[in-house]
Amino acid sequence: MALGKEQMKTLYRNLVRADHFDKMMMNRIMQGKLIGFYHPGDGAMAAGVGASTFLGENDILNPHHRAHGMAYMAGKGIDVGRYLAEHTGKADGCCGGRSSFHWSFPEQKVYGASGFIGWHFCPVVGWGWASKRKGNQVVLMASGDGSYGQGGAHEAMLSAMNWKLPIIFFCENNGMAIHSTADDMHPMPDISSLAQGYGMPAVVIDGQDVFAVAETVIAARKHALAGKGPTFVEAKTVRLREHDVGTPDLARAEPRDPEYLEELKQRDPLVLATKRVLAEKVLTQKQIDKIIKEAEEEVVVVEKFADDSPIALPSIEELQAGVYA
Amino acid sequence: MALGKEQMKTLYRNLVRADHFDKMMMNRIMQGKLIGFYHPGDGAMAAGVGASTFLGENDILNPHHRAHGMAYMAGKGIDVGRYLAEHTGKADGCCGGRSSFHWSFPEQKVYGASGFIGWHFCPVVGWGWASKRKGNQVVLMASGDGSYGQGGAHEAMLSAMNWKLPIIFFCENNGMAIHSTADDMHPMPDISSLAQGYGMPAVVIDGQDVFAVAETVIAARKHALAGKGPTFVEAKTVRLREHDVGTPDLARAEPRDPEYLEELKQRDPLVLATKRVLAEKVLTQKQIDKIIKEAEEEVVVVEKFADDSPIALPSIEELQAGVYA
Amino acid sequence: MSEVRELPLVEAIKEAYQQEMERDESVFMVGQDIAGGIFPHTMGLVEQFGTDRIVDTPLAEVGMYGTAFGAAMEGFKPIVDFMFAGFFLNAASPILAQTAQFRFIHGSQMSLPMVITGACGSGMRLGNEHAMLVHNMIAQVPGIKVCMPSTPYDAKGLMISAIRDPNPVAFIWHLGTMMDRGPVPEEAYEVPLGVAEVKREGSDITLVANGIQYKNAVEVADKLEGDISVEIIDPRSVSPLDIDTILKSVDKTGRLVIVDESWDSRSTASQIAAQVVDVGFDMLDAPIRRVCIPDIPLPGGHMEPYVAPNPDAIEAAVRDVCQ
Amino acid sequence: MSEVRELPLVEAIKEAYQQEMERDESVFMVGQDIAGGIFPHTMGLVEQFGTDRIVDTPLAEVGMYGTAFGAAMEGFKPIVDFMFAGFFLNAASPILAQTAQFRFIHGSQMSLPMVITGACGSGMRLGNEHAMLVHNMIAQVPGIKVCMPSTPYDAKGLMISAIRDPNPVAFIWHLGTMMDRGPVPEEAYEVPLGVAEVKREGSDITLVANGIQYKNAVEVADKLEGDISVEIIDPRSVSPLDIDTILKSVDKTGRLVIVDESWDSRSTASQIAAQVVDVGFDMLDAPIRRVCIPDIPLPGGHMEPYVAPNPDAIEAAVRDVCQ
Ligand SMILES: Cc1ncc(C[n+]2csc(CCOP(=O)(O)OP(=O)(O)O)c2C)c(N)n1
Ligand SMILES: Cc1ncc(C[n+]2csc(CCOP(=O)(O)OP(=O)(O)O)c2C)c(N)n1
Ligand SMILES: [Mg+2]
Ligand SMILES: [Mg+2]
Repeated sequence: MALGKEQMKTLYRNLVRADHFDKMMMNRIMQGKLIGFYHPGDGAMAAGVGASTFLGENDILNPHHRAHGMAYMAGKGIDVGRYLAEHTGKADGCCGGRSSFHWSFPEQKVYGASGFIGWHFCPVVGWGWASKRKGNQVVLMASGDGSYGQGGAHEAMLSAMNWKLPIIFFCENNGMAIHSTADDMHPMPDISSLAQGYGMPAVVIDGQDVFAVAETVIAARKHALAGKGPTFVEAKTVRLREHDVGTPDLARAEPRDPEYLEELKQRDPLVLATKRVLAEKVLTQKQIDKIIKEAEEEVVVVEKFADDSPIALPSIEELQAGVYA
Repeated sequence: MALGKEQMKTLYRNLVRADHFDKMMMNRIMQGKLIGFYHPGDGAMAAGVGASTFLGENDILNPHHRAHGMAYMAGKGIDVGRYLAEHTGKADGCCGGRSSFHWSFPEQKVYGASGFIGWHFCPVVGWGWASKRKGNQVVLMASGDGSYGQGGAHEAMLSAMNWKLPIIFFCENNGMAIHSTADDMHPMPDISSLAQGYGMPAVVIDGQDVFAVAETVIAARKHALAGKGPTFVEAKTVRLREHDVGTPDLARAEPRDPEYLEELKQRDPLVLATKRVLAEKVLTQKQIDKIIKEAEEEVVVVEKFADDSPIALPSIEELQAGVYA
Repeated sequence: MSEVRELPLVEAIKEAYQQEMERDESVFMVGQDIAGGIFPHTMGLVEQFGTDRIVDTPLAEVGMYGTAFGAAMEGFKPIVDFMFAGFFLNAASPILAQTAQFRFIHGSQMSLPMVITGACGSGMRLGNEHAMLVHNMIAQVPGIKVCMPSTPYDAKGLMISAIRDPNPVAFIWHLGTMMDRGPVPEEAYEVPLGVAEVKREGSDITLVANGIQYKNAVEVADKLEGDISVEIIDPRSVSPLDIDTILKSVDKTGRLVIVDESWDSRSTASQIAAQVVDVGFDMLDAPIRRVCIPDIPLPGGHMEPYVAPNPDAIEAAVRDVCQ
Repeated sequence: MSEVRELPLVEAIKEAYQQEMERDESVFMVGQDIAGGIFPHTMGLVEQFGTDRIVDTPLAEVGMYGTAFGAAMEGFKPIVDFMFAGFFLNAASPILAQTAQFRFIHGSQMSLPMVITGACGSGMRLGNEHAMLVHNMIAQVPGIKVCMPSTPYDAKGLMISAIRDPNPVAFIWHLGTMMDRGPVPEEAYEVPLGVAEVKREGSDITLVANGIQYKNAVEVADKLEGDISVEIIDPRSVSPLDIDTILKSVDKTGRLVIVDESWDSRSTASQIAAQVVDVGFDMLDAPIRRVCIPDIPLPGGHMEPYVAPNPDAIEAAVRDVCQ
């Protein structure tokens, strides 16, 4: 199922935007302008953009935590201003400034986040169950290779296959979980081998190729909407930097090999995508320059929105009133 | 690896004993002489006997909960008197009468039980890890098809394969979990398909054939002792009666088909084993009669021990003293 | 008016399920073996509502709970049944760390209408894990309401309130009350969450008790009648806790004993005592006593009856405080 | 005698690990990314002890915890590190339902020598799940001892006691104390579990506090010096709780404020208040106040500092009770 030119343009634009947002977050945390931590997405933004750009309005999205979900949320058209305001502890933050690093856009069915890696393997069953009952929506559930260590992954895949739920298990395999390597922590080369135990269709793709990712997810979505159940999509990607800013970049207890990291950088998704859109004449260099300029401008607008928003300092009584509906 | 005649005799004797113990428990619960509940093992005692009879002294055993572990414990030579006394709330019970339905024989490395199905998927990792460090022991971890719904099963298999732990994942698949059928609750015909996700060797065997089970477990144990890691053994068996005494015998919400149950009875392990030991002249009918008589006598001794033991009524202070070592 | 019929508590719960599922299409149940039924509260429901609304899951509490948790975000009103309530611990993270805090931490934009239920308590002599009362484990965390009925009337009314409430509500019921009979109106009605009830008036001492311990409290009050006048308060909910009703009573009696079938440590009994000695210090004429499970795992077998709170222990505490 | 060197609390913990692992071959650590290290307490240990004793597991808390739980039955003495302590909830069943009760329910034949550890607490402004203090969740269940250090000295001594103890011990440490420096003797020593310490003598009021709140308590006591004489008790362990030391102090002061960085509901603060109003009713001259997190999920961002207990809130409570 080849992508149309308009689709490729949209993907390219979202990839540029996502990349700019990630850089914005990096800049801000270095400047002490983010609350909490940041897990850089440098070089690994294509998978999320490809997976989320063509979701339907009703589809439920659970973004992967890397780059704090930015790749996915850029794809789904989330209000990045409110997103950033949250990370800045501001009153206009999407969670009222309460969470520091969560997101929540329930109207767009990006319900929320948790600091427990793998937490989503629990509600995903209900998201899938509800989506099946409603019939016109799927769930894109993204997470990393590490998250598949969780027992919940098994329980989710089990019910997803039993009930043929419209769920896309989208795994970003960057080979790392903090200092642990997927080689040490998973006995098989692919995380998606797990899908075999349930007879779940699985596919391994190049997560650096935003177009390949989009094609695969569009197909998996069709499969799900046709009542054929879940698909496991494993996108091989990279982690170019440390797990989160400030944590040393180790594999086990050793610093990661700079040469190896240099190699990984050769397959930067933006470089790959630019080559292709130019070669296939989807975009001209001029159009690309414009897209980049627009992304830069969007960052300025977003940062201004967050910076202008007042610090969230509600009273205890106000907070108490928010515990129960 | 064919079994020797002495091995076959031992297996046959243990199967007869296990069967008698199960009947004893059934009789007693009908007479109100057991505390708590009982989950009958009728027609399904071969898998446990076959799996546990040739374990080494150092091997760790986690019995499956059906027949409250009797098949396995008969195989491992546990003190059935103290076992029964526990189920009767007596002071000589293996847990001091505190548990009603647990068992604990730490010196024989049958550490204990829990009412949480699948609980053992947690400590089994440490049992396997310790066994690997020690080098001269394996873990036989038994449980039912239902238990493999638990997320812990995934976490245990993952680490078992990563670390090549000497664990035998022994699954008694009787096709039922209370009223649920394995057909509904597992997407594949075999539970052991799960092992594929980890590249773990798996074998499906006839759990009604005590000899086949023993041969398989002996081989898996060798494999584990050789440092080659875990094996998944799935023994297909049956559940002839209700889940536990007093609970209606349903599949989903419907009574189970009596004709189907009648069919299952045709493959009673004791009938199968008797045919074979006679045909292969491992035992004569006279020897068989003697084995049966001895099992009957053992039941009398065991019951007398439990009945003679005083009711356990320690003071609160005595109990308090037992919380911490 | 004709007499109200009597029902066992477990049938009162079932009637609440039925009436609410008839009233509201978005209500459904999920659990293990609930179509066949383990306790009578779900038996037969699948015939009326089908497997779309009486949903059996594998033996997998995270996935099972997730069916409810995720569906609640999507506008359904799930009731998730843990069978024995202690099994909720297999889903402790999604319940205590995620569900409880989800609404608040995400800016109070969403509500999660769902009921978390399970049976527990002493009586079957199975001890620890099956008997384990879990109301205090859940009540420790804000964001989930927790109630436990003492009578069939309250069971139906609290369950209906729990289903209609826009928040997660844990409805924990005590196995020892399962077959207790009492009057239950046929129509649907609510017993408000977070509101205690003075179930018996008295003037000498305030006795707080719920679940099976409410029965024990009544037994003790009957026995002491004429000697000591006992006011019995059933908290009905343990979170949020209706401390005002308790304080009002203590203001009158000056004495307080709290029965809580739970370990003493960090119990509702301790929580009530702490709040009363803070806000109601001047009302107190005597020490506050707690009748709980001493801090030892609850043994089964023949020990359960005397290790768990029981009428003798309650009577001793009441007499002690009133002497 | 030469002066005792000072160490940050996190290094004091590490020294306890090192000395006990050198002393006893059966001690080992298991966790996630502990070889590389998340907090400094494990950094570098793998070079000394190798991957057989510094064991990294997949992102799988049940399997990770099970490595410790099962190995303890086999005669090892594991230390299992949950990184952020709240993640223990992913293994709540094996910890609270199985481990805690295993010895007792099986006739007290076995012991399970193991340490369960993790860091938590306010300060990083991450809110709820990362900040969540879990000491009260574990202390609710008998069978696991629970301690939390307030000073580097206690951190080392409590950790050594925890490792040597034949029982499961949860050692919960507060992120806000991680880099606090204080004197730590070089040799191995024990600080006994279950024993509180009067860390500052006073006569007007007893103030109980631990973890980062101990620092806040000292700050308040300093400020009130000359006006109100504050006696500070550090419980050090919250289970078993050393109520006698607290009672002895209240007997002298007649007044009690308890600081506990935890939700108020079913907190150690409430538990202490309940025990004091029971056993020590006649000692009390004033209400007992608790300074806790109000029963709302702890927000991160700019709200954390004023929602969590803090010097202002402590001072207000102390003044209120002393007026
Ligand atoms: C339940 C839980 N355990 C451990 C952690 C600590 N932790 C945070 S991120 C992470 C690694 C995640 O790896 P992966 O899923 O592969 O995503 P990546 O960071 O590589 O993109 C870990 C172990 C956590 N947050 N939650
Ligand atoms: C954690 C937990 N969930 C649910 C139950 C209730 N339960 C007891 S036995 C059982 C079925 C077990 O099935 P299986 O493992 O196949 O063993 P079988 O009884 O068929 O031999 C269930 C669901 C339980 N005891 N523990
Ligand atoms: Mg990763
Ligand atoms: Mg079964």
